[in-house]
Amino acid sequence: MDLYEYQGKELFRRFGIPTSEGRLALTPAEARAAAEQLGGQVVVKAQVLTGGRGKAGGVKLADGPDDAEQKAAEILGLDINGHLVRKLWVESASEIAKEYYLSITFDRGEKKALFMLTTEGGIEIEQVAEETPEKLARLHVDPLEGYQPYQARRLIYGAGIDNPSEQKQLLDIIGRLYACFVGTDAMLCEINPLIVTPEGEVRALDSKFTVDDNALYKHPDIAEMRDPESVPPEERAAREKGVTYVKLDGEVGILGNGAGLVMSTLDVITLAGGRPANFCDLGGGGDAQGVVDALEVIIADPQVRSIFFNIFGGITRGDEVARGILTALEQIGIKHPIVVRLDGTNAEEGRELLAEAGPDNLHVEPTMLEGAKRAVELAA
Amino acid sequence: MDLYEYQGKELFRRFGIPTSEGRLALTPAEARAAAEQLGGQVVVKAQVLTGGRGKAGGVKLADGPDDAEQKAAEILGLDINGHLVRKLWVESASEIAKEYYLSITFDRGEKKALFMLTTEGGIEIEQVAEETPEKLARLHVDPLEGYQPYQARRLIYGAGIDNPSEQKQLLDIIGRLYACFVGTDAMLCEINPLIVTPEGEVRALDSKFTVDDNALYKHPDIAEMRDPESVPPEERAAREKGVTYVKLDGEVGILGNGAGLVMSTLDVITLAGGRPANFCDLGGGGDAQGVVDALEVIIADPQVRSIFFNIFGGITRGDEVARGILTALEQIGIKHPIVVRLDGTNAEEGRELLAEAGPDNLHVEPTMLEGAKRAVELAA
Amino acid sequence: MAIIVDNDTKLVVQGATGREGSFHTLRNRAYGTDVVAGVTPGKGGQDLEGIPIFDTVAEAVEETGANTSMVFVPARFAADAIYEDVDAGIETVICIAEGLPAHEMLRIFNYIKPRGITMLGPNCPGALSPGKANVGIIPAEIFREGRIGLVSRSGTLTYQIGHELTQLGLGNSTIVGIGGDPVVGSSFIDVLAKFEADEETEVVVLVGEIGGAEEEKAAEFIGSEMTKPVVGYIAGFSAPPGKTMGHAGAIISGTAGTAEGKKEALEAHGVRVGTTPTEAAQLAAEVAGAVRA
Amino acid sequence: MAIIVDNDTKLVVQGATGREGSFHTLRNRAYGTDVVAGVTPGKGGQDLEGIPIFDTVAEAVEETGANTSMVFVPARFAADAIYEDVDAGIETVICIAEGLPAHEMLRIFNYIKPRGITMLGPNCPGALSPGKANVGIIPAEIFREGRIGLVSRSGTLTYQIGHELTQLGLGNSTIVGIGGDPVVGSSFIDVLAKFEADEETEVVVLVGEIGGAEEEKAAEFIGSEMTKPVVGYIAGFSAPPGKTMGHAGAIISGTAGTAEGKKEALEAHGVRVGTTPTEAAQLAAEVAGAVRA
Repeated sequence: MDLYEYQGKELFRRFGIPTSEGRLALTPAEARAAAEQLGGQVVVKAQVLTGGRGKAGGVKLADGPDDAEQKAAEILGLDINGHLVRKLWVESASEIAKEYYLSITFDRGEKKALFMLTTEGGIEIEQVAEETPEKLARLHVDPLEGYQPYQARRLIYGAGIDNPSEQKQLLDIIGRLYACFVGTDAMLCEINPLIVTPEGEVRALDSKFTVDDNALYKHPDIAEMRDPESVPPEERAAREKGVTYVKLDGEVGILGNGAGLVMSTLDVITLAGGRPANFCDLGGGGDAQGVVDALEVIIADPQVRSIFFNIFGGITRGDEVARGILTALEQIGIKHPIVVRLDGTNAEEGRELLAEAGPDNLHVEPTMLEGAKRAVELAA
Repeated sequence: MDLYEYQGKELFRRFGIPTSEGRLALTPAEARAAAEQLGGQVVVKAQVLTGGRGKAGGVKLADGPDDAEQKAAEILGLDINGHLVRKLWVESASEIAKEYYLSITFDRGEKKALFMLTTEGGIEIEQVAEETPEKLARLHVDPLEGYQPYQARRLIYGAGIDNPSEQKQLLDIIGRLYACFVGTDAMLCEINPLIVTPEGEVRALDSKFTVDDNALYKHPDIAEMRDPESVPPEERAAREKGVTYVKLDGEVGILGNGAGLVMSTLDVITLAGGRPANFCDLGGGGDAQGVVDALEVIIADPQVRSIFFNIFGGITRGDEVARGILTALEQIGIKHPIVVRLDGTNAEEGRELLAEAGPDNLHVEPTMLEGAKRAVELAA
Repeated sequence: MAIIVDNDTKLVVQGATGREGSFHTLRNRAYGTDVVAGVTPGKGGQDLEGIPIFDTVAEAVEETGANTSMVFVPARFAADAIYEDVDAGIETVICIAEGLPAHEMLRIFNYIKPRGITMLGPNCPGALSPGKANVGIIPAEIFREGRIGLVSRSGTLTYQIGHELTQLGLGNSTIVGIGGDPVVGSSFIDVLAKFEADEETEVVVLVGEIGGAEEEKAAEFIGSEMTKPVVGYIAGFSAPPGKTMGHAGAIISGTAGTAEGKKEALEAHGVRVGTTPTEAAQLAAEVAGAVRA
Repeated sequence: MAIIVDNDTKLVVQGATGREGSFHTLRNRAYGTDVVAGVTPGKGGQDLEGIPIFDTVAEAVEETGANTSMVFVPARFAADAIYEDVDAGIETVICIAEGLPAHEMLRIFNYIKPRGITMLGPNCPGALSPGKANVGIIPAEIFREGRIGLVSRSGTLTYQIGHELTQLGLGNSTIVGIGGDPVVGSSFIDVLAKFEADEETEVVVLVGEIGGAEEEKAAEFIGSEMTKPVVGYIAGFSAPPGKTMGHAGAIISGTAGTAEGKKEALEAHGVRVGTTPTEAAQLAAEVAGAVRA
């Protein structure tokens, strides 16, 4: 689960990582009130779960309450990479002497956490990694060893930070960031920029924060931070029903079990000359209700012209899926042509059930390739 | 550092391990007040850092405030294995259906923590280990793995505890005891007995708790629990001066550097026909003040007739020790015959200094054996 | 031979008495797997159609000599179950459970690695050595014995490829699902190394998908360490760019994780890559034919 | 050969710029040890009489090829220093620092063990291979080269025995202080195994003391695994019963930890035990003579 800047900063503060003072604002009036409370110059920042908000005009400096209200009005409602701005973070403006970058994330290959620190903050870190890799200090942390102060020293000296006061503050911040990463079951904690003020104070000016969905049950307070409106409505509807759904731009609705098989199905549809309308994974389920839920989400997309049902049973049983399909068709009366391909556990029984009881718009095909071809034809 | 029962129970409570309610009492009047506050039957328990207080009459049941006051008067001032009773723990009396034993400690050989659980509590655990070892469930915990619930299950099933409610409570208590052990840097957390009440409630009725001296700096609250009066006054004086001193029963005062060498010196004195008056380890030091401090502690023992100074320099330098001895003799004007044996780093210089400037009661010997013989002769 | 599971496998199932657990335990046994024990705390002394149930894995190992565990408990109890296996001396852990917190799995991985434990999953379909043993949820009836090793990150996609191979008359030495979670116990490389050492395996089919850099690493390994031919399949050529883990992800792996990139990496090390499961199976058939020739 | 430290030792000293640290660093170098670097955060770029100082061990290893570290920092920083060594690829860690919290050392021990790191201490005098290298605080001038391996839990007692051996004209292959703390990096057995494998060592002297069960375990190991003769010395025959760790301690070890008990255990496995350092040295001389004869 991705967190907004203001949520990530709240977690940073809980672990003692210094941030600027700020207020959440949902309207220009709230932004004005926030600026009044904070006093002085403020920065009005769009809260969106995507990058590039600066270039898109989502971050503006305001001289005072009037200005903050006006800037808020300009930013609210912006579309930033497909994300509608509905929330603002109004924060005391910081003077910036230097911009550093600090993050910790999972290195799935090494199976260790990875710290990265560079004095080249404020810009895209990929650019630093590519153009001046020697300026990017990296260090893996073995989870059994845990955080040890030498790790911070290696990062600090490795990044070439030689100001003793900055070293001291960074040593503290790096230790706290590790505690935050582990303590919140985060997958990523990124501070870019980590600024140094003209007075020499080191502070997090932004946050990018991802928490492990599988660990949210340990952190009900973080789980509550989820903003259901941050995802497109059709995906939200699917998620509420326990279905993994991503809308795409084609005509062939796709339903399968297992992410790998569904991805493969998209490829096969494309190779057959069609365009997938969506990615939709039933997961390990496949009972009637799961099929109904998934079909409802898929046919809500007006672009869909045919549906390809590609099931290979393992933990999912073919006869159950067949019953699910039949029940679903009865319940929601779909008119779309539906192509079904069924293999694996109890597939024979499933195919028989469909052949016996299936309506006219249901086409059973023996292989994935043939099923895909048929679905593409039917969508034409 | 060993903790009193009441201190260990305070730490247990902090980690959520159930104990009975109680009050500390230093006088019979306080014991009465405690009994009044607690109501009902109470147990008056001597707080001493040694075992066997039950047999020594240090634990008595009292029917009410009057009785508690009287029992307190009987117990206060008792000598239990050389420990004077100065404190009492007055606790609500518990009805006991079963007595279990649970502990966690360091297994220095395996280099892992070791849990032990048996339903044969209330008695000396050594006896259980010897007579019915099959009833003593043991389990090592790898510190990198940390506590995992299966460990508690293995202990519970291993000890043959099959009551589901007890299993559930024990699962919780075992997890909390591990957290307590690690969270307080304990060397031992022992609950004997861990009782089951007639109502089926599991609760710690006693505590034996040892905290790692080297980790006390992390736990200032626990460090404050140290009771300086719990150790003999001469050892206390030595400890305040940073000298490790244990009083023994002989005539030859012994001073050396390093526990192994001092122990070896005791052996050699004994083999030479003498009786060591003490164990005294200067540690890595050996400067003048350290020597003065140690000598003051040693000669405070009226039984001491001669002193054997056995130094082998490593980190300790012979010339510094020699200067320390000379300064000390000047400062405190010891009359006892002193035998000095000096070897190792800068020993030559040290021996020369002593030969030049040493008073008449100072005898320099070339080897440990000869030094020991001389010291024994001089004590005769 | 075969790898990971075979005739020497003596299986204990953690969570054998649950609904899904008991279904697959019995299915694995029906296939011929030597299922020696189940473990459900509090049910020690009972049995599941003749399979003795114990309270702890340690007891199960002591009483039955179990050497392999299948973890079928809910995710919240899976870490505990895996540590229990290691502690009890289990050598191979196959974790079907999915949804373990990633930090827990990170600690488990680093704990078991130096201890020489073989682990598949979490979130994996298990391993099947046709004719010998099936541990997990792979539908064994669609596979037959043979000399093609199959390793995959994806469950159902594995079945699909295996099915295509069977249609072409080919069989498998072992089918291995390594699992789809961010941190899993065995990487492609770990499994490839086992196939390389396995006498029964002549050709390996590697089934990857978009994301991460495991396929690229596997390609390097194949190029430098493997003598046996490998055929690849990658899913996700037409997938939309997925959600990324902030900005740090791509830097770590040094790859964009696209299907095209993975295909190129594999081909650069001599691996032929199919663009559909059918094509991948046909390539495997060709290569297997060449090996035989 | 010799063990643990020798002519291949390239030493980095953590805490080389402190008062005691610099004294012993220079003393070790003066003896002939190849002291390649010191580490003191914030002093990188400086030097200690020609020994370059670095901010981190990783830099020191990269720049100088250091393979052994001596830890001379205060106890509170020692755990960090040891992990830093392991992370930087140091193979041998000799921790002179004493007073590490036991739980920290327990974690360190279990972390380094499967990683193949050799560690002495904490609270140890180090290791000296006469004529080759001295790492630690052992006064090298009292030892001479020879074929007797010496291993001890106690610092000054080690010097005493070594001194007695020298008086008898005998020398040492390596003198090893394993350290006196509750949890140390190497046990008697670890060091005995190294001596057994060392071509230069003909006889081993084991110096133990009351408490714990390490000597008893060593006795078993000597009986079953060692071909070289071992002579023992135990201190503490006349020591008063020490403070025990509650009641659990004795059960764990299954021994009372007395000097008498340890002597008997050693003798039961053919180890002759002296009752004074002098006697132990004489026994070693006899045994060494017999080996030569």
